Amino acid sequence: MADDARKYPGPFDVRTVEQLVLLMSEYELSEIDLRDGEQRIALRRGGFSPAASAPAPVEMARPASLPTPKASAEPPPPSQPSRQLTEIKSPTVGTFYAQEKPGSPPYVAVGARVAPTTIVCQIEAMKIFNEIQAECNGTIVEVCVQNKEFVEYGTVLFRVDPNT
Amino acid sequence: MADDARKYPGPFDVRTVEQLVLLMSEYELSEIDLRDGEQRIALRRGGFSPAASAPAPVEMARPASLPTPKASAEPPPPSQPSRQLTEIKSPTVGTFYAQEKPGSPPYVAVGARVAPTTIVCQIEAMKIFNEIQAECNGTIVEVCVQNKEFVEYGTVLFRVDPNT
Amino acid sequence: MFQRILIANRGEIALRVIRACKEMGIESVAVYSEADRGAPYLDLADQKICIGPATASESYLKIPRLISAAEAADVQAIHPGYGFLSENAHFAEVCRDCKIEFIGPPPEAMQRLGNKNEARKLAKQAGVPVVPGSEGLIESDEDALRLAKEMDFPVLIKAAAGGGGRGMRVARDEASLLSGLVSARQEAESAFKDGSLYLEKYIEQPRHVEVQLLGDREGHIVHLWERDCSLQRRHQKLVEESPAPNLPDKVRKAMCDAAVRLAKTAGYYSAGTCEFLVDKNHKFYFIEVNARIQVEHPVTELVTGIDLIKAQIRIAAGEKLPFAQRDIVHRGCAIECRINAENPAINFRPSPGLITRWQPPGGPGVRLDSHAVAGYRVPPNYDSLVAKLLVYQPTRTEALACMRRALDEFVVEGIHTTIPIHRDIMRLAAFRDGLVDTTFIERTWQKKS
Amino acid sequence: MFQRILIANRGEIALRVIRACKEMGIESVAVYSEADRGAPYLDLADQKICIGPATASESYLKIPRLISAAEAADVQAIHPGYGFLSENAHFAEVCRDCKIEFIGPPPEAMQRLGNKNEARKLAKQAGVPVVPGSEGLIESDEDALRLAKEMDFPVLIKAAAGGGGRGMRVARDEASLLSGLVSARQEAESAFKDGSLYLEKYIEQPRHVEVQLLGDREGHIVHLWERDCSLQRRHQKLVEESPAPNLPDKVRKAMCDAAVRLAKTAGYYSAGTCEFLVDKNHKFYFIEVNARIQVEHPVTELVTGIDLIKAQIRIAAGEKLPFAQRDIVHRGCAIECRINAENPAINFRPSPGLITRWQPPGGPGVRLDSHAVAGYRVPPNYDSLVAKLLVYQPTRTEALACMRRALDEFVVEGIHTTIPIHRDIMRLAAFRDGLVDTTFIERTWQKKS
Repeated sequence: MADDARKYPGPFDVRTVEQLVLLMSEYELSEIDLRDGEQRIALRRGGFSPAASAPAPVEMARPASLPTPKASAEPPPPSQPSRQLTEIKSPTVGTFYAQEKPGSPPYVAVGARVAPTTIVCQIEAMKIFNEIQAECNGTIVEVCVQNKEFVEYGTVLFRVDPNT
Repeated sequence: MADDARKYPGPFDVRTVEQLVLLMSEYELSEIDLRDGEQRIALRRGGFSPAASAPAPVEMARPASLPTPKASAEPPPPSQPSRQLTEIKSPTVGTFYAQEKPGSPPYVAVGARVAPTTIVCQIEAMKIFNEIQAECNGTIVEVCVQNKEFVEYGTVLFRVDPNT
Repeated sequence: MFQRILIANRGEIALRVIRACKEMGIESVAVYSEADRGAPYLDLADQKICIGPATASESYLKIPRLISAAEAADVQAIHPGYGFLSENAHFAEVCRDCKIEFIGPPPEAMQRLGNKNEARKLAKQAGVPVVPGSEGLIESDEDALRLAKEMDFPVLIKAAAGGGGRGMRVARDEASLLSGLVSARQEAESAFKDGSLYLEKYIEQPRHVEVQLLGDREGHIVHLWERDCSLQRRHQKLVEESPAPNLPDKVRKAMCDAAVRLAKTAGYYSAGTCEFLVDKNHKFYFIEVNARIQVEHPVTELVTGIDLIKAQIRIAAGEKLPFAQRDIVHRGCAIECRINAENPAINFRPSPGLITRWQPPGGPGVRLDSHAVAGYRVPPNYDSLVAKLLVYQPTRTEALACMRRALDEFVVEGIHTTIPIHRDIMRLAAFRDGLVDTTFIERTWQKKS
Repeated sequence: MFQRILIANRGEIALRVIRACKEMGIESVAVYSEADRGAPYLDLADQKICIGPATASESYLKIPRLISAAEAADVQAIHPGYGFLSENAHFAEVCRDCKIEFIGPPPEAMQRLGNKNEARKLAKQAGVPVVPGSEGLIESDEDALRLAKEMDFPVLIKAAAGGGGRGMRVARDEASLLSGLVSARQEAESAFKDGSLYLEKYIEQPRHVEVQLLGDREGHIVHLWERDCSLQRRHQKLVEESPAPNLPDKVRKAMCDAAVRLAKTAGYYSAGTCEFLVDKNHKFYFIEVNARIQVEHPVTELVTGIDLIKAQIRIAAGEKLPFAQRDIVHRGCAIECRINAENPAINFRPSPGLITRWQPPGGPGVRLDSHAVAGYRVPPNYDSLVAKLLVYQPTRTEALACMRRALDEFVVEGIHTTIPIHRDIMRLAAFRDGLVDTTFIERTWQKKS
């Protein structure tokens, strides 16, 4: 708070957990249970068998419905992923091209049905154009990047509704 | 979760937790459970075996000489204080003398009754002998230091049972 | 050499001395008050002794308890650090009486230099320029007018019994002198029940430049060049550096030589600092000698490669200086930022408390002297210094860049610190150009906030 | 000068380059794999780009992705760090083709020096002593006997297609040579389907001493003195220092001059290191050139005061070396300990995971290069180096004392590190006396555990 204005932390913010653990250790706390809507941080200390050599008895409970921890989510995905949708992510680093060549129609648009082998875009890296396949079934509900936008590895390109 | 009411702290706000913990520690609270709609802060303190009060069960063993912040209680008190007993602590730094001069009987021994002005020992610093008064009522149940032992500020000299 | 040393201090300077002892193979005995109980740096000492409650007068300033601890721990010497008892000649004498070496100058020199008038006399005797002044109390308005013309306006009217700026007036001409004498006398009368005044030349926008000295008990005294500590806030140094920017080499050398002369005249040994004011024309005037190690001593260690704490210990143990003046080469540029637990946004209010995150900078050119770690609680009882961040680079431009980089890396949470203002200072054109004087922050900074 | 640089690396060396860029006013672009996502050092860069999954071959080694990121970020240069693509001449060529400056030597020199035989030829051409050898395959036992007598026993039998010690034998006399040829040939046949062998002089208990080089594009090449990296475990350096202890000054100078000659012959520029073996009689033999910055480069930075990363960047930008050989003065003693996330108690098994406490040492003479902080998770995917702890002191004795002190202060929890074994090493009489060779740990250490 002094130097580094930070956003409101989520349960997967390891530093928040660490600070809580420090507090627990310092003040002999045995339990902390914090909830905020669907998010929860629950920590319990002590009351374990002395043989337990695990890093620290930090019990992280969280609702099963939340996205997997994979470190706190960073740049890509840029927008909130919807639970039922499938994401088509960039498998490489480069420039996103929505159509085969200038003037052509886009490979896919919102509403288009895709199959696993449907080409959805091209990504250019070092003058080489890589055709990207959908690798899933469904209907495109969102095109997440602009034509000619630079995409990182893992950037979400499209969202697909698999149930249609 | 980052609603407009910015000042009102959320459960994952470590500072809020810290302040609560400080309150718990200061006023010997064992439990705090705060709820506000979907938000909850629940803290529990103590209630695990005293053996588990060591820094924290971390994986790496390291020499005891190394620094670790607030490594539980430090030198004085050297032995476990009993809750019902009153402690007479050294108000200064120096050498503990149990008797007035060599050959004299000790000022007090186990079983002796003391009043607040009873002289219980002398502590010598820089050739000056300071007479130490009991400053409490009761019966001496333990003499915690040896004659001529060096005592720090706060070293427990005697334990007194105030109920006899 | 000593087998065991007691450190009669706390915080970063206690840790600094512990580190020196460890490297020299000397056992260290730390003392602590109840406010410092559990501080991690104490565990680095070979022994630690609780000497009293948080109140300094009952612990770090309590001579009998310190001596008692020293005798119990069977130490041969006491390092006083800075502050607390470090410039207390009586403490040095008590140590001597108890046959414990005081790691500092001899009490006689401390006493002489501790008295402002005496120090001024010594300086004149050694041919060291002092701030021109009335050399005594003003007897009449005519007397004052004559003196003021002699030393040139502006002049400073000061109360003999004064302190804290009370009974002090700046006079820029005859009229303001006469009116200033009246009001200063009244203020001094009511504040100190003593209306006597004296006059001093007023140095405008002065720079604070000091010379590091080191002398052994055989009278060999050398200087370790200068430090510029002009960047201050309310007489508290914020930034120190060496060499002093924009100081002509001739002035620099004359100042260093003057400091050595004064120390010799005073019969000084151990480490010490001779402080000067430098005016716009690079004329320098002696202010005082700090008869102890100073907070900013690492600046000098970086540019000379000489460990001042180890040198102090060796000198106290009777060793001769292992170098002559010509061996002490000044290389590169060092800057120190004092990181205090203060909130610059609320008028630098002290900000003690639990440090929840402590991520210090590292990499090339960075030195950090600090007793703080994550989980350390800064006690509210003592001064607010939590770290000294230093950089060392070949040139000042590079040192500034390195300091900016290091400050940007430094993350502290749980307490407020002066890190943000140092980030600003290091980007100030006036600081970059070496144009800062001791009034700079008051003149330019406070207006901003 | 470049406006923006991409750093094609990770961990401490990426942070090291970010720091140099910041101090030079150059923007830095960090790339990262998914295993490094969220690492705190990435936030110090001006931009960060995810280039692939944890697997290095799909991220830090994937040239098209790096170039694509470099082009998208519009950088003028790429710093390859050490490891990964740093010695890949093809990568340097691709950079050149894409009009991006590769911050390193020219691809031609990399190629020549990257080939062992070619490098050996260049060395001979430059009059640099190489380990005597058969200069080709052994054709018969008689041939081998004659050669062995020429170069003096003991000799080393090596498989031409060899690696990892397979097909390798030490022969101390004629009988062991003849039997060794048979068994080595069999082993090489079965391991590599190629039984061809060659001979090399076997240097017993050699020291590893290397010379730091720096050259600009106009052919000016200087050395920055040597580093002794003899303390190794399974060919992994653990401790590096400068100057090399107990190395006669004549040998030291001859070695440094030889390295400069070789670099000139190879048409080298940028930073590079020439590695030598030194036998008991202080004879030195060229082994190889490392055509990149090295892990242990800060050792040289401390004793020369020259920032090697900044020098690399300036050279790549076309600047001339700002100093001549005579300007490069070696002062004092620097030691580096590599702190790896490994468990020395379980045969140095990697120990990745969450760092729960990270309390680095500080104070005088200490430099720490590390991307780790409390709360950082060391990924299991890459090398285990988490910190380089360095000390700089006037003498080696003082440097050892300072390193012992610093190691004792260093607290890391959550992962295992090599800190405990460094504490032991710094207290070893053999290390203190500078009597360590590259086989020391294997000969003396492993027995202990």
